[in-house]
Amino acid sequence: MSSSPGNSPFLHRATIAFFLGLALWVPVANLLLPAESPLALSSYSVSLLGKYLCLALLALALDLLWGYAGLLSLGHGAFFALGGYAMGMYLMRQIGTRGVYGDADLPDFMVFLDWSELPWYWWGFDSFPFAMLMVLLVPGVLALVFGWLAFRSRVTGVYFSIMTQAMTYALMLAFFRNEMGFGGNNGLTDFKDLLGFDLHADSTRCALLVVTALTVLGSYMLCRRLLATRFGAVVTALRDQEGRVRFLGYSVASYKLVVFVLSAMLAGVAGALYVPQVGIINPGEFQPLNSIEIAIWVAVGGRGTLVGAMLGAFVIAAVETLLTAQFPEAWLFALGALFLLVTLFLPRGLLGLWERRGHG
Amino acid sequence: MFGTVAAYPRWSWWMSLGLFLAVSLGGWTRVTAQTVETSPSIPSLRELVNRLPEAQDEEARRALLMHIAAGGDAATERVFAALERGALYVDRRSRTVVEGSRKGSRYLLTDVLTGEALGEAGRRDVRRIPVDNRLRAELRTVQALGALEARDPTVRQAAISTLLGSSDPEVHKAFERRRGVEPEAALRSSLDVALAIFALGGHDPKAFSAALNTLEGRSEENVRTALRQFSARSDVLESQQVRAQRLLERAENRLRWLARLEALFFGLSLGSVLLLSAVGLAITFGVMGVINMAHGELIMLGAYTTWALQQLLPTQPGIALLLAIPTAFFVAGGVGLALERGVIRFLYGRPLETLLATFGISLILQQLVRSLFSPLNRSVSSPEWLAGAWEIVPGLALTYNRLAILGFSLLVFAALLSLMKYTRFGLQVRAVAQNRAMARALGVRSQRVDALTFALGSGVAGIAGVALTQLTNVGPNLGQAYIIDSFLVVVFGGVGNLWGTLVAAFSLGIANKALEPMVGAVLAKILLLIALILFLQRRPQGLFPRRGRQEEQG
Amino acid sequence: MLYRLYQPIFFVVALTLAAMASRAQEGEPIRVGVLHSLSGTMAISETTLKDTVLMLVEQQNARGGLLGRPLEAVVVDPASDWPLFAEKARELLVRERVDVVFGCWTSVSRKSVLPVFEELNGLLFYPVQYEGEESSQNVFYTGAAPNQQAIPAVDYLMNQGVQRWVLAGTDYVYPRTTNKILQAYLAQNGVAEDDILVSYTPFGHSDWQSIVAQIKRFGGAGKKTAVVSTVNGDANVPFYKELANQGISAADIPVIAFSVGEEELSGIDTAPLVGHLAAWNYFMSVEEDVNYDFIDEWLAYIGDDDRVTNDPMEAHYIGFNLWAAAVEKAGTADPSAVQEAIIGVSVPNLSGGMATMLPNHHITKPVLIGEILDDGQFQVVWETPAAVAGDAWSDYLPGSRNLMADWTDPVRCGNYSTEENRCLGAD
Amino acid sequence: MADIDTRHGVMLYLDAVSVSFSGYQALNELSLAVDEGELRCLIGPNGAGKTTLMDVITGKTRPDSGSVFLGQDINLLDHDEAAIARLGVGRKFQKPSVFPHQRVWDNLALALVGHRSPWQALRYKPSTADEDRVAHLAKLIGLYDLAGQAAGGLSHGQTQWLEIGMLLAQDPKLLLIDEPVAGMTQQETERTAELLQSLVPDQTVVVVEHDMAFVRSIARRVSVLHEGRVLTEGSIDAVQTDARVREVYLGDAC
Repeated sequence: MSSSPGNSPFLHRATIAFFLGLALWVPVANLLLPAESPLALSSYSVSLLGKYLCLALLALALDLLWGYAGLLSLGHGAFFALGGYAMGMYLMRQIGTRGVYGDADLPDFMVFLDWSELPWYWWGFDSFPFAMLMVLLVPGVLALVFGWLAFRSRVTGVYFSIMTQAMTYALMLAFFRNEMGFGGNNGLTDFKDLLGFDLHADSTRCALLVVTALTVLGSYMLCRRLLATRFGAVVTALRDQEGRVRFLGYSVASYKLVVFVLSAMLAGVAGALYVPQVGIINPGEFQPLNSIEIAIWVAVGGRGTLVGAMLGAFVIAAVETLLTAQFPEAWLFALGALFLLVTLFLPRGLLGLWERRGHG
Repeated sequence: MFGTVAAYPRWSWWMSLGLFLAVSLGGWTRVTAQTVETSPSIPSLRELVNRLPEAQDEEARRALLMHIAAGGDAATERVFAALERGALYVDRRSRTVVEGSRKGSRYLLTDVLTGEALGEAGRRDVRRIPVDNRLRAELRTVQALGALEARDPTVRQAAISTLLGSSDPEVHKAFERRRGVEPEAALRSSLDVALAIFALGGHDPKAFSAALNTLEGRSEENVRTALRQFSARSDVLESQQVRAQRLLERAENRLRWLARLEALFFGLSLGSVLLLSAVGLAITFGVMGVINMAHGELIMLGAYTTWALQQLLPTQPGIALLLAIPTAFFVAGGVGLALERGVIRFLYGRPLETLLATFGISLILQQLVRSLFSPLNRSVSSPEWLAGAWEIVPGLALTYNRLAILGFSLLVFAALLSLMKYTRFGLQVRAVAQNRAMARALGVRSQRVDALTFALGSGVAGIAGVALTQLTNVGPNLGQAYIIDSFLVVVFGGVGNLWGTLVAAFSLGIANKALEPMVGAVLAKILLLIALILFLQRRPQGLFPRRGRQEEQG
Repeated sequence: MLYRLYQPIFFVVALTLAAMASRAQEGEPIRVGVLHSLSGTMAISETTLKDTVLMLVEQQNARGGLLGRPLEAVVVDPASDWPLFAEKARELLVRERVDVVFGCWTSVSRKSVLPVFEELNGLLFYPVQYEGEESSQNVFYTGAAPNQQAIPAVDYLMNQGVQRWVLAGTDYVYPRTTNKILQAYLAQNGVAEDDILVSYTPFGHSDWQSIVAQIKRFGGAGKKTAVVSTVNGDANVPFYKELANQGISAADIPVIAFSVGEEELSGIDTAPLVGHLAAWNYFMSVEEDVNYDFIDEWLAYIGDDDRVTNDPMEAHYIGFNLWAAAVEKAGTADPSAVQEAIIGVSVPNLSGGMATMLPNHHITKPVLIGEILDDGQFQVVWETPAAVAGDAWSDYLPGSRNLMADWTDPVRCGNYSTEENRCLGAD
Repeated sequence: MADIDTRHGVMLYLDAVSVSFSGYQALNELSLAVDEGELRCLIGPNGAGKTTLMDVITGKTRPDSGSVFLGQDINLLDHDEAAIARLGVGRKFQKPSVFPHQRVWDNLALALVGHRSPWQALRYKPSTADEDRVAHLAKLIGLYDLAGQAAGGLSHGQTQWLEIGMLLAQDPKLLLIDEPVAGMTQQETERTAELLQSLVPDQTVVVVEHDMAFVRSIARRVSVLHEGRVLTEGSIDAVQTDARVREVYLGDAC
């Protein structure tokens, strides 16, 4: 319905092709091609790609909220991390007696800090379906409660941003506490396997990447579908003219709430896919800085385009990988300059740039 | 696996020395009293000092230090001061004992007796004469015993306080002697307390009751310890023990009350820090509506300015600190001005973009400082007049630096408030904030007002940085610690309302300090954040909302 | 038209990735990875360690390298970001094909890279004191285990007559574990529960007023009191400032710190801190020629006479020399061979003794207690008569009392239960 | 949509409504009644409280005291903006507000009555009747030919019409229209006048306007607001000859 570049049918098809291509190509390049082949992918590249894909999903989630509903959450890292913790807890339970203390009931960090029994909120995480449910529910319920309170009182704009930032900050402090029972600063790590598959095996890694690519693709399609309905039109409308939408008789708060909850759940899924691929989840993910970085991915790619957000995440993550290896000192300068330049000169992001050129 | 500690080679002789010194103090003070009048004997003192490294066994060293102590003149003081600071070295080339101070990888040597410069030495040329806490404590006792006889009553008072906890019979004797001749009434009563403590620890039952009378209403630590020990004794009358118990309880009750007052002060102090760091934001965010995520880095710049000025004036940390206040204002204000002209003015009316752009600036400033000054923290020293605490009554002492910052924050606040309220500039700022088009029509140069307002807010952040150097690290991460709290303070107070910022800062400070003893520092902060979020979700306009006909699309 | 513009973007991405993957062939030099944060919050501590390793590599090359091959350092920046540590570790091992890695500071960064090193069989030398409770086949712990720092420190203070204890720490795993160990140890030595006060604060805690007041009251009970501080990093400066301002001097209530060294002190006005203590395995002020040499080389390398040396630097010095000696002994830089060869190897430390790599991958270290001096240095006031062997598993924690680590035959296990006579965690 | 009980012929009834903003009395015990099917104009100098009055009726501003009824028994103070809109009160803002990134057609379609909850909106498929209704409205406001364009590209006058069209799409019983012809050309103003007049008596219309010529051209009954209360009410001629009105409007365009 809107005229943003994200709706270009070509881009849409190319995006689908990209994710499908990735899902097909990576297992072949990593598992089948000999290591010497110029087209072969190392395990390092596979895990890197997997990480980028998760970040792209996270950016997609934020773009749905910011680009379409006009709500900039500076706490989206929190939903990502909560999804990640839910997955991490499942993976911790999968370790079973293979921990260093060989304790069947408690994760290692609980053993050496003298926990006598598993806290109640860890119950159920032995079960994969339950953990997956929590991946969706925990971020979703938090977003529901937070959003219900916020939107009911018409917290918008920068206030919403500042308060979401305060939320992720509070969660960070909370998860740093060892007494919370989530491993404190060290977080959850040293995972062994997922659904019985060894996480350190190349085949598992490739499978995870394929699942991730397909999940990102599915989420993208879901967002597009959603935005093409009257619901999507209302959401976009309230971004531009919230007052008008309200005076047309729409309950603005419930629309925002639905988008916020959905976006939080997508972020949770991104976190859940991220954790087994990078091998650790810790409270650092709640850092306000991380959440601001997500916004910059979206802004760089072009907000309100879905494709742009994912592209932005990919590009910046790749630049980070490159710079932190080659010019460590330059990384923060580059990131800072990117924030500045994009907001000043590229308000519509990379896709906006491309579109301007494309249309002469 | 590490088992038992078998030997303590380095400190054991000092311990014995300390004991010995303490036992011999009585004799020593009499000696000083006599030698003060006689002329100093520098050559023999130098000989004695030079013998320090030779004296290998404990006995010899003991005797040696006693000899040095017997000098009792200015040069002896120098030797003791240098020894206490760990600044006495053996120059291995000349086998003499010298005072040294490290300068880079070299040592500057001076004559410990005369202070005359002796040139430089390398790291391998000198060996430090060891010193530890026990020796320091004993040296301090020795010096305090001497100071009991000093002319200046404040010096005598300090000496009494230093010696108060001692159970040494020689100290007891010194106190008794001084009580007999002390002309100042206030000091006499301090001495009475000191003597009463000794009396409670003694074996004269007749003295107990008088001592308890003297200690009535006192709550000093040493008094309480004496009372506690007395009431646990088995060889005294039960009635007296009950009385001591009651005195102790009363003293402890008093302390509990004082602790509450103290917590209130802590809260005010925390509030003043929040106020200082947020008040600049109250202007840039509250009045102008600009989300400046680089605000924390402007605070950091103020702190680095203080450090730089102290580097320029290494001997005058206090003056450097005072100079830093205007300098930091202009440095941070200048950076703020550049930011406004270079970036922010292109983003007016797009607060979220401003947020992202200024966040980029904050990253750049952080890394810039890291690259220019290294990632290590910088050391900013506190001037004498900010050190220590003002003891209002025993048990309630307010630290000077916190008091100064509290006063300073209120001063800055008052200055800002009057600037906004009573000056032409303030009027223009408010006019532009309320209705830009109208203000322009009336001849206000709104661009200039924007730039200056932003510079003002940034300058105030710089000033906050100066104050923070007295409390915390000066490093690249300094700003990060304050940015979120600052925004919350401004929003909580009600955007655009300076008074709201004041009330918000102090109420958050006090609430935090009230919670902290109950739930611990970590949980206190979390609970406060949650409460704040919930409050703002009910009342997004904060404590003091700006009420008016809302913008049409609101 | 759109297609033409679109296509290159993804081609570039794809090509970059392909290029990344296909690089790196076994070259002539031995490659030494350096995995320390150069940006972010940990840069403050870790940058120095990166420079230390670079200096050691340069010196080794000046001596003709190892096995006739030059050393080549590969530096990456994990940017204080824990998942990025794992990614960078993988990059070093897979893409850069390094033979050994020196790196990590925080425990969480080590925990993050540990599975990567185990999966790819790399070598990691970890130079910082830590909470113990770990022994990996692929990691060599050259910093202190709790029994090489915390327990001797408490012994020293007990001998100084301390009867009441404040255990103050930042709320994370190292302080929690250390304090658990100390509580057990103090209880064993007859200290009553009432005489121990445990207090945790968040990272970067800056307002210490209430806690210092609490410590003051706790210490005002007529018994000699000391603070055992596991307060981390940035929170130390405001902590010490508040102590000084509230009039708590080292003579009243000494504070012994496990994370405050020369480098931390260089950012603090030390005048009010004189007499407070720290427990380490090395101080810059150690009066030994080998230390003087190291300091001179460091100052010359870094080109700044005001810089200091500290304990983790010594750990890297020891670790690097142990590794180099093991490579010479094995005749190859191959990680598996080095793992075998290094156990039992001894090299000089900087305090005049020898450091030996033990079968549990920890080393022997002397424990030194230093008092802070006016000039930001420490005066060593006590040291253990002999070097202490690092203990991977604490004897004072119920869960690990019966565990041991031994990477030689026949045990070959990092967590061997002496009770059940088997390697725990193995299937 | 609930039926509005207008048995006594009154569509909107305000009684003694007061609103103050930090000491400033925007509405001062204002009372007003508007009959069903009426086209009422509200005039008054700046600050008389016209827009605040609209805010109170549509639920944007809560009055300090007083009551506001739609028909006989709907207390508007019990409802929020969206609910009031669903009750059949449409409002056009002073500053035109349409959805610039969406097509004219979609703007109108979004305003179509019904399907207001997120769930309904998700499952909504436009029916033929809906399509016809949108087409009819587009023609009515003269934008049928531009229906495929983004609303952001419309001229000022067209935007105003689009907004009125969106109001009509809601099927409102009561329309509140704030300064519809400000900035319009003479021609556009005339067309707007026609459009508004065509709405009554099926709908009740309240117009706030400064343009006296326009008011004269459409209004049968005029209320003059001054300092937050109704100064006088009557036909445009009667109002314009009122001495008090002349006093407060001295120099104004009457």
